Amino acid sequence: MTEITKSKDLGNGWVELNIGPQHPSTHGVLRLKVKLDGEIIREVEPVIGYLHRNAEKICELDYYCDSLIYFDRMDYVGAMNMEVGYLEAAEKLLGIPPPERVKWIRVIMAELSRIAAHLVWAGAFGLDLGMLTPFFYCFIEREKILRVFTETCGSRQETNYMSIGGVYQDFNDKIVYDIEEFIEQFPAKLEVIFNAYVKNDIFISRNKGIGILEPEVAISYGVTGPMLRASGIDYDVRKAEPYLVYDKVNFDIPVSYKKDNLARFLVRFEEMRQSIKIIGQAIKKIPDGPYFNPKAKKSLMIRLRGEGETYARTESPKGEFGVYLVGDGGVKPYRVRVRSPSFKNLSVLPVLAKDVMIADMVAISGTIDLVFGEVDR
Amino acid sequence: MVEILEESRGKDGRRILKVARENLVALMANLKDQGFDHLSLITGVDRKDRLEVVYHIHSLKKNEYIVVKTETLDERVPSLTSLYDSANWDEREQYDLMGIIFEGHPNLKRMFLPENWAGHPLRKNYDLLKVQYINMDENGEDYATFDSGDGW
Amino acid sequence: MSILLRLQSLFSIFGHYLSFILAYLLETVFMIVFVMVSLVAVIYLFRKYMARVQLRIGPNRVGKFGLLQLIADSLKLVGKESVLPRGRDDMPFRMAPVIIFLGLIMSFAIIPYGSLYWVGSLTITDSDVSVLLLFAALAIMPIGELLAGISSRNKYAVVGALRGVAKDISFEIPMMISVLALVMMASARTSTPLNLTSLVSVQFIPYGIPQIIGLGVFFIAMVARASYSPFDMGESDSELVAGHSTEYSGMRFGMFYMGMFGSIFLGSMIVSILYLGAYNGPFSGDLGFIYLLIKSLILVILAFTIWLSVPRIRIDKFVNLGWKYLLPASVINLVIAGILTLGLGL
Amino acid sequence: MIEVKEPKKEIPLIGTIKVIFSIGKHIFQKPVTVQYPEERPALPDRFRFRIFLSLDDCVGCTLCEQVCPNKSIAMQKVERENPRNKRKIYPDVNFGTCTVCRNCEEICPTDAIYLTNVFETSRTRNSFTYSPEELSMPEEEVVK
Repeated sequence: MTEITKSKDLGNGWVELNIGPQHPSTHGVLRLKVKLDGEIIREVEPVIGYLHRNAEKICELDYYCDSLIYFDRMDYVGAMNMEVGYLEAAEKLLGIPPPERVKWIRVIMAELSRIAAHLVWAGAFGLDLGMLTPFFYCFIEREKILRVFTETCGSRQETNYMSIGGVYQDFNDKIVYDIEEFIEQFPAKLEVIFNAYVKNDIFISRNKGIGILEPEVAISYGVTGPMLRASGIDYDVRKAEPYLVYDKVNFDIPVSYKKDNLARFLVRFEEMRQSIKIIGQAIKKIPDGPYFNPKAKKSLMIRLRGEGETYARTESPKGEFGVYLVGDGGVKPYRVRVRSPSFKNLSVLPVLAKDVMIADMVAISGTIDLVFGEVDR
Repeated sequence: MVEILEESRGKDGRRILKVARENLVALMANLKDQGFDHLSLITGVDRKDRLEVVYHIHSLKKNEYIVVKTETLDERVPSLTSLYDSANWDEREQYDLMGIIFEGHPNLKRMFLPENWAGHPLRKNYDLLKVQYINMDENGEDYATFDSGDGW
Repeated sequence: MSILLRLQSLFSIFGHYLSFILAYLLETVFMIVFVMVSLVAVIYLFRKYMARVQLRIGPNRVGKFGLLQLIADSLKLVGKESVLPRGRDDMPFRMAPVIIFLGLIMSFAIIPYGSLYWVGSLTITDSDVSVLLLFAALAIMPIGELLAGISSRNKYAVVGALRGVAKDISFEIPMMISVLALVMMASARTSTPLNLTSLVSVQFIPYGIPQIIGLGVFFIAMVARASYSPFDMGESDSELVAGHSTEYSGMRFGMFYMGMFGSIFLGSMIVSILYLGAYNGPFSGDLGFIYLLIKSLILVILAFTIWLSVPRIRIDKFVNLGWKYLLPASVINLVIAGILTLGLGL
Repeated sequence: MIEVKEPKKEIPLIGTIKVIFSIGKHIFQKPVTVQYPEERPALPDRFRFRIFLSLDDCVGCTLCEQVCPNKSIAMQKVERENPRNKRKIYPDVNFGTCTVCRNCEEICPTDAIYLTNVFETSRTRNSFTYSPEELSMPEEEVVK
């Protein structure tokens, strides 16, 4: 039996504690090296890389059309947004624009996927705070969206629905009907979940004024998405640099100036309502036409050659998702670089979780909305 | 004013500025004063004979986007951590996967991989056939080995 | 006629002393069986209720409606290896679950259960100071939690134990003050106000009605004693993994688990005895036990619903709540009880 | 741009009681659980999992092997009379790594390889790979 190593003495009575990588509230494999002064956290150092697969290298070794499944597995709760992000870059690089109908289909699928991703976050955030039940209501709703995905493309979560220059299968009447039915019944269910959170005194007291993120800090750390908007900056890639057909639909960007946990919570819920609004408009405006670009069908799939470099930005559920593609004229990309929003959002945690209690740090890391497939790639 | 070697437009219509490595920090400080407050992405590209480092910056207020490129032959590039906080993790990641040494970085450790991992995976000459195994030592820190024997 | 005397008369052929010894032994066995069965029932109820609130089905594979699920679970726990951490403090580590379970059983022994049709009174121990005994027995359980926390050499466990202690001292005083108000009210009517049986017998109207504040304070204290959400800071699973019971496995963990569910059942029983008139009701001579069971089950369900729908309160906010709100409220309650007793002669 | 407002402040405790009540009310709703082996939910039409290979149509062009992102498909030599497949090579599929991306179905020039909606393909740990003959059989006939 070996000697038990004594705990490192940090002086001033602090204790070093490892939270994670296997821990119920870290949403995967985040490891936080925490220095505790009693209950109060003095220093946090996130350690990541436990889910690292180096998707960028794998994409370099594959054809342009194959890389898509690795993007599915980055933000695996909102896979469609990742596909849109990659295809925005790849289609520009390869010079294969999608037909008009495909753009509308992609908008609908991306927004459905955004709702699905936010629902996962909403449920898991409740679990972080110790609220067991809303999690199930969120997942019941999410399951309806995944059912629509299954009907459209045959897979539930890692859909691989889109392909370069089009989508894999066309919409039919049943899918349109199902989506319409979903967006009709969803807002009422969303209100039930929303009220279950915000009417709760304890929920408010756990979140109001906790984890204040100043806008200057947020910009300097490259924070984007709902976290940035909750700090009072109305920046959304869908408005700032419209891709697909986001300039043809009418929606608002939710902004809050309160900068705390509750603001981030409210912004995400408002985003879900706005997504419903976008889907409602898009499903009516969908034009007829082909659902793929014939230049990228069948065996032409693997013969696409790209040269030069592109960078495409899209608004994923977590924030600004960017893909930087460099091609050297071959059938495989020369360099793929992914700007993952969760990665940047996580880097602000040491600032947010300084001098707060353990319980607050769990709530703060819950509002960052981490998905580790995307942080570690 | 900083000397810009080359200015062009990418396929997506973004402005690309190319500067020498020595002028990088000066140019970035200049751009930051002009309102480009958001360092979005740092990318290292292995061009086989040289390493290219690409910085994507944009301005939230003016909604403009600029790509800044610089090149290095000896893997060394000045760090931007003094200007942007977001450079911290990005530079660590590029050091980890690409082997670019950012001079002046306060905490240049590997981001994803264990500290003693051999090689930098995104280099074009990285040997994919050499399998490395990750183990955990007494203190909970990871380390990489080439033999699979003592894994848990 | 209590259950003890009945058993004693059954064994009377063995002589006076031996028959009493046998009767006590058999009674203890009865009680432990009752505690275990009610624990299993409460856990089953909880799982089924939680599942239905969350729109699931719940256990339904083992036995009809999953009734045997808990038997299977406990068999699994017994059969599991109990892993002992290397750096533990051995004696307290092994004792802690036993202490918790012992405190639970002792508290169950003191409760007056009322009477059932032909069995007569089911009360096990009758003492003139059973209120004091009950709260003394209740105070044993936190010791087990504390021992478990500091002996298992785990930082999560230590923080959990510290939280547990901070929680305990912040609600015990308001709880005892509200009990004091009860005893004060009862002392006007009975000469032995510290006896639980006479405390129940003087509740012509349940004390929960004149002492609604006391009822609230006491119920919150009982939920906190059982470390149920929102007051489960000591073993909050999303922050401290499992708090003081992090390092436990096998049947030792099962004891903690049973202690948790047992104490919510116990707490509901105590609340219904002290405030809701326990076994009082029409035909209480025949159905008293049933009334007690129904009242405490309603409270248990209420506690479950609170667990399922409320997030965890932060420890410093709970300490605030205890000292700034519960303590003044219980003092106000005491004053009201005094006015009611002395001024109105209720 | 819209600014999200903080929710209306409730009287302390009343809001919490409302929440407890609204969540407790769910007990009267029907559970959504589908108990899988006994009751089977209706699968959507386009649901796909198991890869099926028509040996007669396969021309051995190896396109599916090239396009498979995980290298789950490898070509195997099979002694079989097929005038269109001169090289006598057919794909086998490792279902342990297959991600059901459907690229092979998309690229196949003769539609020889396609996906079916069979999904109960449990196998032991070391035999995820289906040989070309096994791929061409219905799932029930495959020896696991």
